[in-house]
Amino acid sequence: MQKITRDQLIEKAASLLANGTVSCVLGWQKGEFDYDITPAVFETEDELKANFVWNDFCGANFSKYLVSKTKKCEGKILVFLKPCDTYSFNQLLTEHRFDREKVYAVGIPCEGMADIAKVKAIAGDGISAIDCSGEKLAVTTIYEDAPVMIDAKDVLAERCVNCKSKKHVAYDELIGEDGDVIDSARFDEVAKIEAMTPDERFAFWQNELSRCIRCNACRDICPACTCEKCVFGNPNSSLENKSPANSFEEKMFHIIRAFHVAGRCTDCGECSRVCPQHIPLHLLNRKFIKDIDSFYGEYQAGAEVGSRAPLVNYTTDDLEPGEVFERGDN
Amino acid sequence: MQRIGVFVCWCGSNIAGTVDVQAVSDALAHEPGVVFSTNYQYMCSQAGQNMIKDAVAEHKLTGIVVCSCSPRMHEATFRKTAAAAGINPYMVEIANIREQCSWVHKDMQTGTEKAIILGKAAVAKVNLNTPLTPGESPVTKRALVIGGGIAGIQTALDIADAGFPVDIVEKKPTIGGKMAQLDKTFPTLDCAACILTPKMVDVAQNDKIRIFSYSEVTDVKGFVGNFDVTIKKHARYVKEDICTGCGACTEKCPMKKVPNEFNLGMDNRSAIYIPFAQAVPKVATIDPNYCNMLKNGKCGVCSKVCAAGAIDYTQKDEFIEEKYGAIVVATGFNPISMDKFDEFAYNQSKDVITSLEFERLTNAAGPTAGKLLRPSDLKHPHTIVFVQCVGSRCDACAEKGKEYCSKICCMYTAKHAMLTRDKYPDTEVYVFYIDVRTPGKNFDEFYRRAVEEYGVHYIKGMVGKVTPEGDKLKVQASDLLANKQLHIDADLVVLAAAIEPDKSARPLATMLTASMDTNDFFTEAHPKLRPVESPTAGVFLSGACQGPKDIPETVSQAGAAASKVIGLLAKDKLTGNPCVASSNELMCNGCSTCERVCPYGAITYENKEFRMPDRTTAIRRIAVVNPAVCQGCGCCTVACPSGAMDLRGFANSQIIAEVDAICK
Amino acid sequence: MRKCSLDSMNLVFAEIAKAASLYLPVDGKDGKTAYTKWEDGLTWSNSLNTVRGPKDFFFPQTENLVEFKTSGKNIEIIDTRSASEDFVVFGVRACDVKSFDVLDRVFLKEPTDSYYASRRAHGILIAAACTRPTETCFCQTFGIDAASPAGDISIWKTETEVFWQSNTEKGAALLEKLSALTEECSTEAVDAQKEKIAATMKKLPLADLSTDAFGAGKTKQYFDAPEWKELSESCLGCGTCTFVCPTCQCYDIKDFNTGNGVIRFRCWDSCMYSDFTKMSAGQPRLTQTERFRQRFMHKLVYFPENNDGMFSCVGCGRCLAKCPISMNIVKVMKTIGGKENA
Amino acid sequence: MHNKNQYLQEELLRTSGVNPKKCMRCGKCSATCPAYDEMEYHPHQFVNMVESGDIEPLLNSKSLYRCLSCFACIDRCPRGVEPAKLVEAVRLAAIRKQGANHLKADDVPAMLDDDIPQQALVSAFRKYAK
Amino acid sequence: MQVKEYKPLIVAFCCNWCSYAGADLAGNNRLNYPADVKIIRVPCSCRVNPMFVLRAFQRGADGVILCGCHPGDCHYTSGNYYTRRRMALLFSMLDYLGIEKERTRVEWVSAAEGAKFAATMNDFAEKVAALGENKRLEDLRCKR
Repeated sequence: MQKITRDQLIEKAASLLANGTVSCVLGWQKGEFDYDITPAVFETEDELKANFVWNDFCGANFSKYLVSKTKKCEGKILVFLKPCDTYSFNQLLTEHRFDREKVYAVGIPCEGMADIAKVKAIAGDGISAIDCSGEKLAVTTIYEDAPVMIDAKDVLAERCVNCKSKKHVAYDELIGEDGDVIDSARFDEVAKIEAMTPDERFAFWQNELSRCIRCNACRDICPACTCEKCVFGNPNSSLENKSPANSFEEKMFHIIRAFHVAGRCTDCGECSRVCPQHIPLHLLNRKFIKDIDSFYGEYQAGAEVGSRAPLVNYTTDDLEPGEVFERGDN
Repeated sequence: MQRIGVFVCWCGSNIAGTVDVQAVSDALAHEPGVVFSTNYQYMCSQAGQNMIKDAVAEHKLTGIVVCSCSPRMHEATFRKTAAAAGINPYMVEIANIREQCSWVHKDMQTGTEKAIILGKAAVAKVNLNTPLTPGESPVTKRALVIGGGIAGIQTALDIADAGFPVDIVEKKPTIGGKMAQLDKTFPTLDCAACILTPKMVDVAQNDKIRIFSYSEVTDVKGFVGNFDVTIKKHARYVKEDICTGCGACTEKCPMKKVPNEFNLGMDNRSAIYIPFAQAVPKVATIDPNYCNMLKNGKCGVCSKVCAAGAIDYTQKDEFIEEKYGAIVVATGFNPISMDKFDEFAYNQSKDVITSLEFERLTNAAGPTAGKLLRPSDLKHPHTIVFVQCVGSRCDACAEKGKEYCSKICCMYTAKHAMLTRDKYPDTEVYVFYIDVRTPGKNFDEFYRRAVEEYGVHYIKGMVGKVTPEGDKLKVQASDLLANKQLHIDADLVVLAAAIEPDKSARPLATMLTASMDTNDFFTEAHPKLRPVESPTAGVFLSGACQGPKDIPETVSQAGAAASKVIGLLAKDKLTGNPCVASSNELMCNGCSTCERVCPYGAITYENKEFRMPDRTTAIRRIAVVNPAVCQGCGCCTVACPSGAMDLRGFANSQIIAEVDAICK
Repeated sequence: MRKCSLDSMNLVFAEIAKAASLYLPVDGKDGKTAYTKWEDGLTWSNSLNTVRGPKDFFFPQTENLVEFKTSGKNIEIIDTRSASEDFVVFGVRACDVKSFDVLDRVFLKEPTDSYYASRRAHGILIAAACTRPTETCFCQTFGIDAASPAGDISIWKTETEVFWQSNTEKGAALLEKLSALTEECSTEAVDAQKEKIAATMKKLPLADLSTDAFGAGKTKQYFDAPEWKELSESCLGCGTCTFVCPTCQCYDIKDFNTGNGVIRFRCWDSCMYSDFTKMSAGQPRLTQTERFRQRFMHKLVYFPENNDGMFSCVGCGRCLAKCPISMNIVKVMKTIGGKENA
Repeated sequence: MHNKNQYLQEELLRTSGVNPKKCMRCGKCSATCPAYDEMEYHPHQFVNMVESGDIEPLLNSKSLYRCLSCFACIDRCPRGVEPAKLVEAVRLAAIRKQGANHLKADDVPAMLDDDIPQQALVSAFRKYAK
Repeated sequence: MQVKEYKPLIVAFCCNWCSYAGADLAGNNRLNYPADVKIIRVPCSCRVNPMFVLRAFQRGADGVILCGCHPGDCHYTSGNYYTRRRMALLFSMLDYLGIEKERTRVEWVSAAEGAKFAATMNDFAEKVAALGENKRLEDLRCKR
């Protein structure tokens, strides 16, 4: 259950629309079911009342939409930002990807979002309703008469299980209480893979990446991937391809994708969330984050606007590429 | 499609000895784009070059591959040949089949196979080469020197001597800098003023040199050859062109209790003042913090006594915009603050002084008219303790001083000790040192004379504590060689304070996009080979702003910087390296990543209107590379996430073509 | 109708695999189901459907068409095709079976796509009825009966048994081979299951979704609908919906330079991509709104227009489950089509 | 140079966290030390001797107990070497040896004096006995 | 079928100012190293895009080595510092994906270090040869 209610958010949005502070609202729109929520632009209070939702399935991060929406929208845009969204927000500002003046950011607390796949694993298929308003999720299916009660903790999305921060690093206004940066165990899985033998690692990734269908969802959802023209879609880049023809291209795509966001990735976890093939893409990004933290000192992309990302920075006594492996052997 | 000619050189037997040159030229003849392929004994000879020229004409070649020695050897030669043959010199690629093939492989088959592959890579690259034309930019034939100390003065004089106009910007009311405050100079002991003031006068009288004193640089735009600089001239409330420097105003000024910064606060001056007798420009300046007229409108004495009518209480700060072709940074140094070293009681006793203050105490124009008297009671000191390395060579984590050696302290301390003993033989002089560093012409001899002829007590060890007690300073120190702790009742303690770059250097470096090290010294373009140039083209370094230096070193570096400036200003146009980065504006995100890694500040941003896919227009921020500033390292091309940035002459597609050809 | 016990399925699979490659839905380590080549011990998944449809077996994501070898300035053209092997895809759901009707219309129409045709000739579909459809299912919207799937053979699974019925000659031939492992039986159990499934289908949240508003001749009516903009507002332009769709059939033909020659291959393309059908004059659909509209207009209007009213959506619900921003054909049908009904 | 006390040396460096190699032999620690005259080995010698492995004489020297731990040397050292921590480490190494307490309980009554604050006694115990 | 002797293919990216000159010096001094090493000249090691490294492996390279000026000596002042970070992260990632770490290397070779260049190439070629063919990052289409 989220601590902030839908009504509070609608009230806030409506008042900002009414007093002219903003001209539109980026928010979550209800879907066919209770979990398939779509990001949408709302322009009136009536629209908000009719279609705006806020529940445990509002995972979508709006930051990236600001890049295009701020160029199109006349007035200011109201955007609701969960703590993890604020990091992406700042990172985009660091890269001058949108005009801060055109955004009114309202920070909202987040208790973690639910993963519908986990819900289905418990409640089964044929979900007809999910009620997130109580202590537990009440999931009704067409096959059972009584709703299945699920503890929200048991169906938290992977990225929320390993939530790195409940603190908002950017906002104009905050609803509810701000939290703290959390000492999460998010690198444990990376460490587990690092501890494998090279053969095991190779087999692990070969198996994961072989499922890639190159739908580009990971790239297109990524708030760090905002290139005007992506190298993978640019025929002159020598990387362009519409589908992975073999395992080399699968690896190539994912190495380059992760490398391009290395030092810029805020670890929001959207890539893994949207992957239709459930490839744990965040484990590639986190590998870079973990390496950066251990080689060059802790760095959280988006923690502050204007910070110098590790790959556009250096110190004269950085470790040598060869030393990377010596450390690993210890 | 290119029409490529391949020319395989035998280099006598240097190549032909281990590479079957005929096989190489035959093999390469079948490569895509190749229309002509041949080999010859010495491709770089006149005959060889003519062969290329003839082939260009006969086969209408658009590109040339020469398989020969290292491009570091003859790339320039063959580019000239191409130009002479009427094709763009950048359509030439060299396959290095001598240094990297025939000379390192013994076997004919191996060498030939590799030579063919290297040749194929060169052909693959040329297929993608495009004609490149170096950009040209005009040069504004005027130099700016920031800082009017000995470094700036020398640089300005040398540049002016070559016939180019120079402006000096000095933030104090007079030029002269630290050297003007010194008494004698080591190791020859000539008087600083005697050798400096003639140079100051030269500057004042040189019609090529303008002095902006009491001024600061507030903005720098542009690039090498074309800097636009804004200079802020602080209001001195005296019309510079009218003031005769007679000094009547300074005598009559009723406000006489202003600490005299020239004498480091050891005496006072008036609110309207001329820093010292030989000041250049010799004009008065009103200190607005002390002048009663400026503060509360009551007084006006100076205006009344000024026969020339130079006083103008309504003067405002003035901003001057000027164009320059080159900028020399000569911002100099300052002794560090002694506040953190309370063990030496600098803030507790007037008789603990820094070496620069000691200079003023022994200077004939100083507060004591050259008599060595202690500041507290103006008595002659009989025991003087000099402490070396105060704040120099400190550990970074100690956070008190500087990590580096300040370089000049050993010598000036020896000078001070020697002069004291010379003038006042009744004085006991102790110098506490860690090491005595005297690398310089006649430096060690000088130090030995202080010990051997003048009887200065050099003690290996440090002073741990200075405690003022009555009219004495109790100095507690260790004598490491005797393994004793010494207690000396001193009359005067002189601290050899570390020196640091002037505080104005950091903001200036930002304006100039010139890089600095962690100590705020300017970084040179190459520590050994380009010591007076900043990595930012058109910015040069003179004097202690680059690192601690004594006067001879400063002057020689000043001259070196001047010669670099003259070399630049002597050109009418700057021809750039055409192999520079360029950004595809359609793909650029404007994310500033490239700007952050560019060591030259060659990348700026502009907002440009674009037609969007949905037929609307939008303003987008895009990177623009200044080809005159870019040096072509290519760092930005890899940093650029979208691949908008590419490097001419070493484009992504070209390098990939080489990779492909090699791996084929 | 024939039947066999559920326990004997491993023997049945072994028998099928003797003569052809057998692919069936298997649960992976990550809990997701995917078609996997059968080997001894692999078991048929209980889950409703695979993440990706069986489209790949007939129309793979990438497929080499022809190869060119260069030596010096000579080019040699090599047909790299090898004869397709026989294969059986087991456990295909009714919606996915129907998708081949759509694909056949595209690829088997003159000029026939010989690559696809060859695979169709060599492939056998064994279709399984859906006992537990889920909320994203809407095959009934397109007149598909999840209880009676088409295919070369239809099967029904109960708690203990599997019932078999052949629909085609190919199917009958295969079933013949399994005669030792199956026995003739009545249709009673299957009829009961069909009824139960029909009842379940009525309870599905999308049971009422109708195609009435769509079909041939609706182009003008919907093309300029203002709702497209709002629907496509949050579309990322990724290819997830097209790549999980069993009926999407667009592909691109590209050349790959291997260094020694060129491989000409085709690979799936997505109309959601900004470089889809990019030609020398550029992309005909410049904005995501246009591309978004194209995808749904194609499925709901253009395709029926050219194919006797057949919609090129089979209601499998994969795009509903997989769209990163949860925009999908159902929302489009309700919004665009809802207007007409209102 | 062969260093027979390598183990002890490493132990001292580890417990003190001091890197004696940073010392530039300026002697400011000894210059600043208020207990200098009481000492046989002075602070700079501690640093030097530990670095060269000449530790035995230090362990047996009364100098160990003359250091007041006033930390003046730490404060003044330009190189951040922290000699007092090294002295402390050597002192610990000495008193950790069996029966090597510098201050024994039996000796205390003789030292008692009305002017000695109880606190001083307790802290002396803490410092000189295990 | 005749088994061809396995020869590794090594691509060496050398910066123009130090390492390429170092390679030239190795040649001047007639210091041998395997012909399997093929050098590509780049202005600075920081010009080497991770994409080039992957491309080389795709096209059949068995090892890729980058050579640049020693840290602090970069002709462009800071290029090799960026190279150092980029390649440290890239190599670590390749290792993470189970690709043999001995196939990639960064070495600083100055213009005066002809001997070091030759020794480095000998050593690297030997280590790569010991690993055998690059199987984990190969593109079968590009095999002859």
